[in-house]
Amino acid sequence: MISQQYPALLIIAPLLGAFVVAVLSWVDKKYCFGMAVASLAAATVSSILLLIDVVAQAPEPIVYKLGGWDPPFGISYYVDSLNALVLAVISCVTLVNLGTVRTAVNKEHPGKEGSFYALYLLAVTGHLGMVVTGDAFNLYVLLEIAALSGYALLGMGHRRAAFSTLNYLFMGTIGASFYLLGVGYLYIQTGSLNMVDIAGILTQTGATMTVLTAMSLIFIGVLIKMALFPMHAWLPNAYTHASSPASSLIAPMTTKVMVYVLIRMMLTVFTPDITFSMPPVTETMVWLASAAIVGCALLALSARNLKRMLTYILIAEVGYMVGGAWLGNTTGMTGAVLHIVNDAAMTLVMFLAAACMAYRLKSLDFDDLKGAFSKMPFTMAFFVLGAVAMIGVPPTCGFFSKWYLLLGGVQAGNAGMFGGYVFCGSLILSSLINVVLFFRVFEIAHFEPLAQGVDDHGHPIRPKIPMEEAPPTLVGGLALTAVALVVLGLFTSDIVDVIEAGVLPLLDPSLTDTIFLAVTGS
Amino acid sequence: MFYQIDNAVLTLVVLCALAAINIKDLLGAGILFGAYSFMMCLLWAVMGAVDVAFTEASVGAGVSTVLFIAAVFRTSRRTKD
Amino acid sequence: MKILAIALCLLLGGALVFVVGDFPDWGDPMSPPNDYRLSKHFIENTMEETSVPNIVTAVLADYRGFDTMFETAVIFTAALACFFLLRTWGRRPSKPDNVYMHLLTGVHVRLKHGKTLSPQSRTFARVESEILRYDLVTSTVCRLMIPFIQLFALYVVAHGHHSPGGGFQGGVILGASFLLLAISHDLRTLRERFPEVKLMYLLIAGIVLYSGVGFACMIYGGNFLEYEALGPLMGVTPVMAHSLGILFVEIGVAMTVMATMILIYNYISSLGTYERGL
Amino acid sequence: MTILEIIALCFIAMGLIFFLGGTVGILRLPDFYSRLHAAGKLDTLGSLNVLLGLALYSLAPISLLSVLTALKILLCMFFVFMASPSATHAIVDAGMDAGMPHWRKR
Amino acid sequence: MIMQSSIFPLLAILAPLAGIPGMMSSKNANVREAWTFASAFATFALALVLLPGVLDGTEYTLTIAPVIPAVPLALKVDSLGMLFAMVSTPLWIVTSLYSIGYMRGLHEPNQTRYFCCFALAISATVGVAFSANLFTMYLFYEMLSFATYPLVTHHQDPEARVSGRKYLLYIVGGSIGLALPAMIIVFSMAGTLDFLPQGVLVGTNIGAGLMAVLVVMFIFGFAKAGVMPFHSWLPAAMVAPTPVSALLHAVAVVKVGVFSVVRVLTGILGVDLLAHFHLSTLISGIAAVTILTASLIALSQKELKRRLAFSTIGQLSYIILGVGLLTPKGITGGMVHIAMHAFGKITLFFCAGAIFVGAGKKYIPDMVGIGRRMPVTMTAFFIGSLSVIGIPLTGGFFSKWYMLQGALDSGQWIFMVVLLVSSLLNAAYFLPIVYKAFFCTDEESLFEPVVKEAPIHCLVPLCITAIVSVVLFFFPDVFRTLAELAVEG
Repeated sequence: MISQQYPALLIIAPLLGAFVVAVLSWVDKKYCFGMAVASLAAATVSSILLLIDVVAQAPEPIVYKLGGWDPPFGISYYVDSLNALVLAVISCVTLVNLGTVRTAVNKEHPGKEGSFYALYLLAVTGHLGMVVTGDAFNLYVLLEIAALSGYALLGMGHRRAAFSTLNYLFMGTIGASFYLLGVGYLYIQTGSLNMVDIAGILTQTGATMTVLTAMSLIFIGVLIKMALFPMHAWLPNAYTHASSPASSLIAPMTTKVMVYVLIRMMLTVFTPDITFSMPPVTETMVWLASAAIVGCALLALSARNLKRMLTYILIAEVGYMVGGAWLGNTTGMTGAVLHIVNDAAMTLVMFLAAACMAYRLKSLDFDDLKGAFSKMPFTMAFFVLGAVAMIGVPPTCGFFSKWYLLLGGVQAGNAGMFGGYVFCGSLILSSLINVVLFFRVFEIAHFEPLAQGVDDHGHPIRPKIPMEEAPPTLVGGLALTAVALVVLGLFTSDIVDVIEAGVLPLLDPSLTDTIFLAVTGS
Repeated sequence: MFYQIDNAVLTLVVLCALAAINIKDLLGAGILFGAYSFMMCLLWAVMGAVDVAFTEASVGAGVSTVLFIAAVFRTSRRTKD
Repeated sequence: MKILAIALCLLLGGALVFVVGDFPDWGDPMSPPNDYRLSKHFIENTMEETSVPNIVTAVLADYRGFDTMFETAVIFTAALACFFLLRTWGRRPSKPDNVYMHLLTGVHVRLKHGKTLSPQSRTFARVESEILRYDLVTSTVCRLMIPFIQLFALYVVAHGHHSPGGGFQGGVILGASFLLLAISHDLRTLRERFPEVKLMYLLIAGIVLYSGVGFACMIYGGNFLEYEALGPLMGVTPVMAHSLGILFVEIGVAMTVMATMILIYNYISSLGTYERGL
Repeated sequence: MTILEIIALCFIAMGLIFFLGGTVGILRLPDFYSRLHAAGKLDTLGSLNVLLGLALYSLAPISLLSVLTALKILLCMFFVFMASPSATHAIVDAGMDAGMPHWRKR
Repeated sequence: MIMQSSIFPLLAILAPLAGIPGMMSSKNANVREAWTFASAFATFALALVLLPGVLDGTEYTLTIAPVIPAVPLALKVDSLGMLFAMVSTPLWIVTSLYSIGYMRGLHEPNQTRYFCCFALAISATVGVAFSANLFTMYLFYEMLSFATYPLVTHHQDPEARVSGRKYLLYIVGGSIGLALPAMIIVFSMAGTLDFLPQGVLVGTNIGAGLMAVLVVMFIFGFAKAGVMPFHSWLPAAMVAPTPVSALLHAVAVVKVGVFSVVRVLTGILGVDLLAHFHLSTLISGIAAVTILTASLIALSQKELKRRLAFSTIGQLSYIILGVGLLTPKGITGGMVHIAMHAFGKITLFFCAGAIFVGAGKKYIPDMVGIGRRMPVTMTAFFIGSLSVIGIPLTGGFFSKWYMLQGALDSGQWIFMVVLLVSSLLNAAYFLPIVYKAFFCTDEESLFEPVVKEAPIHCLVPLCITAIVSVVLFFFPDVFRTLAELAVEG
C-alpha cells in the first residue's frame, strides 16, 4: 500500500532527487531543474495526501516504523495534524520557490546550477525530516543536514556572504550542540530517544533536575537556531548577503521549522505539565518574545537595505510565534502554529519580490529602489500585497494569525499573566512599525526620482522610466504566492480546524495515553 | 581500569582544548586539535566504546588534521584575535 | 565582551557539572539507560534479530539505520558544499608554467608559456612546484604502504559487523590512504588516478547504494530500510537479510566517506581549481 | 610466571627505556634536527621492543588465535619500522627545504 | 424581520472591481471611462434592486467565507447599510462624470491608476455599508485606507508625500492601534462580532470603565471620522485632485469613518447599554468639542478647500453627536445627516474644483466677483452652503431638525446650544464667500470677462447634486424611512 509509505516518501523523494540531480549535473545540466522539481513535487503530493489521511483519522497519529522496528527500538515517524500541516506548508512553499527561481539561479550561480539544486533538495529534506520525525536524535541528524546545506547555499552569495555565513555556522553549530547536549541529558534520565516514549517516562519521573536542565538546553539550542531576539545577530547578515534564490528558500523555511520543533518539544516531549510548570519561566519567555518583536521592529527601522529590513521583520515574526506558543493557552498555541503557516507564505512572497527586484535593480539598498513602481509594476503590486499581509490587514492571512495571537494574549492576561497584555501591546506596536517600514519603501519607489520642473499644465515632469519587468517565471511565481496569501486568509477556519485537531490532544492530559498507546503499542 | 589514567588523560584533553583555543598559530591549533582528538580516542577506548574510539582516531586525529593543515597552508597561519 | 563570554561559559559549565550530581551513578545497572527496555532489548535480541555480533554496528546500521543514512548524507552534503563554495573555473592563467625535475639529480627546470616535455620521459618528471621536492625515500615508502593501508581499510569495512569498525572508519582510512598519496607525491598524481568526475560518481554511488537499499525494501513491500523485505530477493532468511543489508549499507557509507575526504582535500589544497595543489 | 612472559617483560622494559631516552632527547637536545634524531631513532626502537614483547606475551597459552594475534602484532611492527623512520626523514627534509638552520657549537 | 440570503450584496461589491481589468487594458481614454460608468451604474443598480426589500423590512445576508470560527466574512444589507449605499453608489456616478471633466480639463497624468483606485475605493465603501459584522467592516475599512493612498498622493511630489504620510499615520495607525485592540477586547468578552440590534455586549460582565475606554478607542480608532484630535489628516489630504477630495470628504472616506462609528455604537456596544452606563455625555461631548473647534478653525482658513475640509470635520461630528445623544430622534437625525451632508458637501467640493478648473483660483480672497463669471457654479455653491448650514428648503435642515429634537428629548440642553452655535458659525464661514462672489462693484471684481464656466463635464454633476440637495428637503422619505427602520431595529 503506497498510502502507508507517504511519511517515508516525502523524505526519500527529495533525498534521492538530490543524488540524481548531483549525477545529472555531471551528465547534462539542463535536466537538473526538471528532476529537482519532479522529486520535490512527489514530496509535496505525498505530504498533502498524508495531511488528508491524518485529518481523517485524527486525533490518532500515523506512525511509520523505519526499518520495521517497533517504536522505542528503532526510529519511527509520528505524524499528527500539527506536523502534517507544517509538512504540507513547507513542501508547498519550497516547491513554489523552486519552480520560480530558476532564472535567478542561472544568473547568480552560473555553472553550478546542478549542485545548487542538489543542495536545495537536501535542505528541504532536512527541514521536512525535522518536522516529520518522532525521534529526538533523528531530529538532530536532520538538523545537521538542513544546517549544512543551508550554510552552503547562503555562503555562495555576494561580497560578504562567506564571512557572514561563517558567523551563522558558528551560531548554528552552538545551537545544534546545545540541542544535542539536551538530548543526551534526556537520554541519561530516560534511556529512550523516541519523543512519545520520553514523554511517557517523564510523566512518571516528573521534573527532576536533569530533565529541567535538558529542557533548558534544548530550548536554548532551538532558540539560537531560530534566532530569537538576543540571539539573532547572525541572521540578518547571513540572509542579506546571500544570493536571492538561496535566501528565498531558507528564509521562509528555517525559522518556521525551528518554531515547530520548539512547539513539538514543548508539547510532546516535555508535555505541557512540565513545560508550563514554572509560571516565572513562562512569563519570562513571553516577555522575551515581546522584546524580540519590538526590538527587531526597531532594528528594522534602522536598516537601509530592503533585504536587511525583511530579515529583521523575519526575526520579529519569530517573536510572534514563540510568544504565542508560550502564552500557555490553546488560542495562543493555535495562533503560533497558524502563524507558522502564514509567515512561511508571507516571507516567501517578500523574498521572492526581493529576488525579482534584485534581478533587475543594481542592489536592494533603498537608494536603488527609486522608480521601482514604474520599472516593475507587477512585482511591486505583489510586493504591496505581501506588505499588506505583513502589516496584518484582512483578508490577507497575516491578519488572522495576529488575531489569534492577540486573542491568546488577552486570554493569558485575563488568566493572570501580565506578559499576555505586554505581548498584545508589542504585536500592535510592531504592526504599526511595519506600516512605517513598508510605506517608507513604497514612498521611495513611488515618489522618487522626484520631478524636474513643471509642464504647461502645471504638472510636474517626472522622468520617464521604461518598464523592465523581471522574467515571467519569477513574476509568475510571485503572483501565485501573493494570491495564495489571500486564499490562505479566506481558508483560515479550515486551517484552524486542522491545527486544533493536532494541538488540542497534546494540550489535553486525558488524551496523552491514547497517543502513547498509538505510538509505542504498549 | 585505572582511574588515574582516566584523570590524567582527561586533564590532557582539557589542556589541549584550552591550548588549541588560545594559541595564535593556526597550524599549532590544528595539531593541538589532533592531539585533543587522540586523547579523546584514548578516553573512549578506556571506557570500552571501541567503535567510537576507532572513529575518533581515524577521523578526528587523522583526516581532519590533514584537512586543517591544508586549509591553513592555503590561507593564513595567524589569527586576527 | 571576552569577559562576558568567559563568564557565560563558566556559568553554563558550572550548571552542567552541578546537574551531574543528579545523574544516575555511572555504570549503575539500575539506571534508566541501562535498565530501560531499550538497552536490554539490544543486548539480548540483537543476535537473534540481525545475526550481527557487534551490537554497535547493528544499532548503527539497522535499528537506527535511518540516522546513519542521514549521517552519510551529511558527509555527502559536506562534499557538495565544498564543491559549491570552493570550486572555481577559469581563474588559472591561460598558459601556466610547467616545472620538471631531473629525476637523477633533482635539478628543476621551469618551462614558461605552457611548454611541456613528453609525458613518457624517463629522465624528467613533471612536479607541481620546485618548493616541494620530489623525495625518493618518502614516495617509495608510501607507495609500499598504501596498498596495505587500503587492504586494512577494506577489512574494516567488510568486517564491521563482527569487530569494531564499519563504513565510516573504513572509508576514512581509505580516503586517508589517498591523501597520503597526494602528500607524498603531489596532487597531480592523485588527480590522474581519480579524476573529479569519477570521485563525484563514487560519492553519489555510495549514498545511492545506501538509500537505494532502503528504497528497494520499500518496493519489495517493507518499510523503508526494512532489510527483511529483501530476503526473498537475495535468497536468504530474513535474519540473514539484515546482516547482508548492513554489509551493503556499510559499503555505501565507505564509498561516500572516501570520496568526500579526497574531494575536500583536493578543493582546499588546490584552491578550488582542481589543478595543482600543495 | 613462565619464561616466555619474563622474556616478554624484558623486551617491554627495554622498549620503555628507549622511550625514556627518546623523550629525554627531545627535551634536551639543542635543535630541530637532533631532536628529530632522538625521536625518530629511539621511538622506533622503543615501540619495536614493546610490540615484540607484547607479541611474545600474547603467545602464552599457545593456540591458533594467539598465534594470529602475535602475527598481527608483528605486522604492526613491520609497518612501524617502515613508517616511523621515513616520517622522520620527511620532516627533516621539509625542515631543510624551509631553511631551518643547523645548531652549531658556540 | 425577514432574513433572506442573496448574492446581490456581493455582486455590488464586486461590480466596481470587475471594471478594473477593463480600465487597465483600455488603450483609449473613452473606452476606459465607459468601463468606469458601466461599473458605476451596475453597482448602483445592484444596490437599488435591494432597496424595496429593505424598505419592507427584509435583511439580505450572505456568508462569503467562514474565516474565523464565530467571525465569518459575511455581508448583510440592513436599513442603515442601505442608507449608506444609497448615498455612496449614486454619488460615484456623479463623481465619475465630474472626474472626467476635471482630469481632462487639467491634463492630469496617470489617469488610469486614478480611476482604478477610485473603483477600489468604492468597492470598499460598499463593502463597509454591507458588512454583517465588525470584522468584515474592519476588512473593508482597511481596504479603503490602502486604496485611497495612491489617490491622495496622486501628484507624486514632496507635498503629496508628506500628506500621504500623515494620512496613513492617522488612518492606519488609528485602525491598527486602537480599533483592532478594541475589537479583540470585544470579541474576547462577547465571543461574537455580529452587528446585533441591542449590541453584543449585553449579558457580559463589562464595567462602565471598560465600556468608556472601548467607546473612546472606537471613536478615535476609526480615524476616518475625523474626530479631533485625529483630524489633521483631513486638511492635509487636500493636496489630492479635487474629485478625490470630494470622494474623501463627502462620499467615501469620512463617511465610512462615521458610518463605522455609528455601526459600532448601535450594533456592537449597544444603545441601551451605553445609556445604562450614561456614556451619552462622553460621546456627545467629544463630538461637540470637535464641532465647535473645527468651525472656529474653518473661519480662519484662506484656502477654499481647507475651509471645506474643516467644515467637514465639524459636520461629521454632528453625526456622532446625533447618535451619541442616544435618543431615537437623535440617532435618526445623525443617520440622515450622513446622506444630507454628503449631497451638500459634494456640491461644495465640485464647485471648488470647477472654480479651479475654470478660473485657476484656490484662495478665498481671490474669489471676489467670481459669481458674475461663473453664475451656475456659484449658485450651486450657495445651495450647497445652505444645505450644510441647515437652512430650510435644503436637505440639511431636515437632519438638523431631528438632531435638535433628539437633544431636547435627551434633556441635554447644552448640545442643542452647540448645534445652534455651530450652525451660526457655518453660516459665518460660508455666506461671505457667496456674498463676495456676487455682490461687488466692477472695480472690486478680480475677474476678467474672459473667465468662463468650467467644462460641461464639471458643471452637470454639481448641478445635479445641488438640485438633489433641494429635492431631499421635499422628498426625504427614502433616507428617513431607512434611518427610522434602523433605529427601530
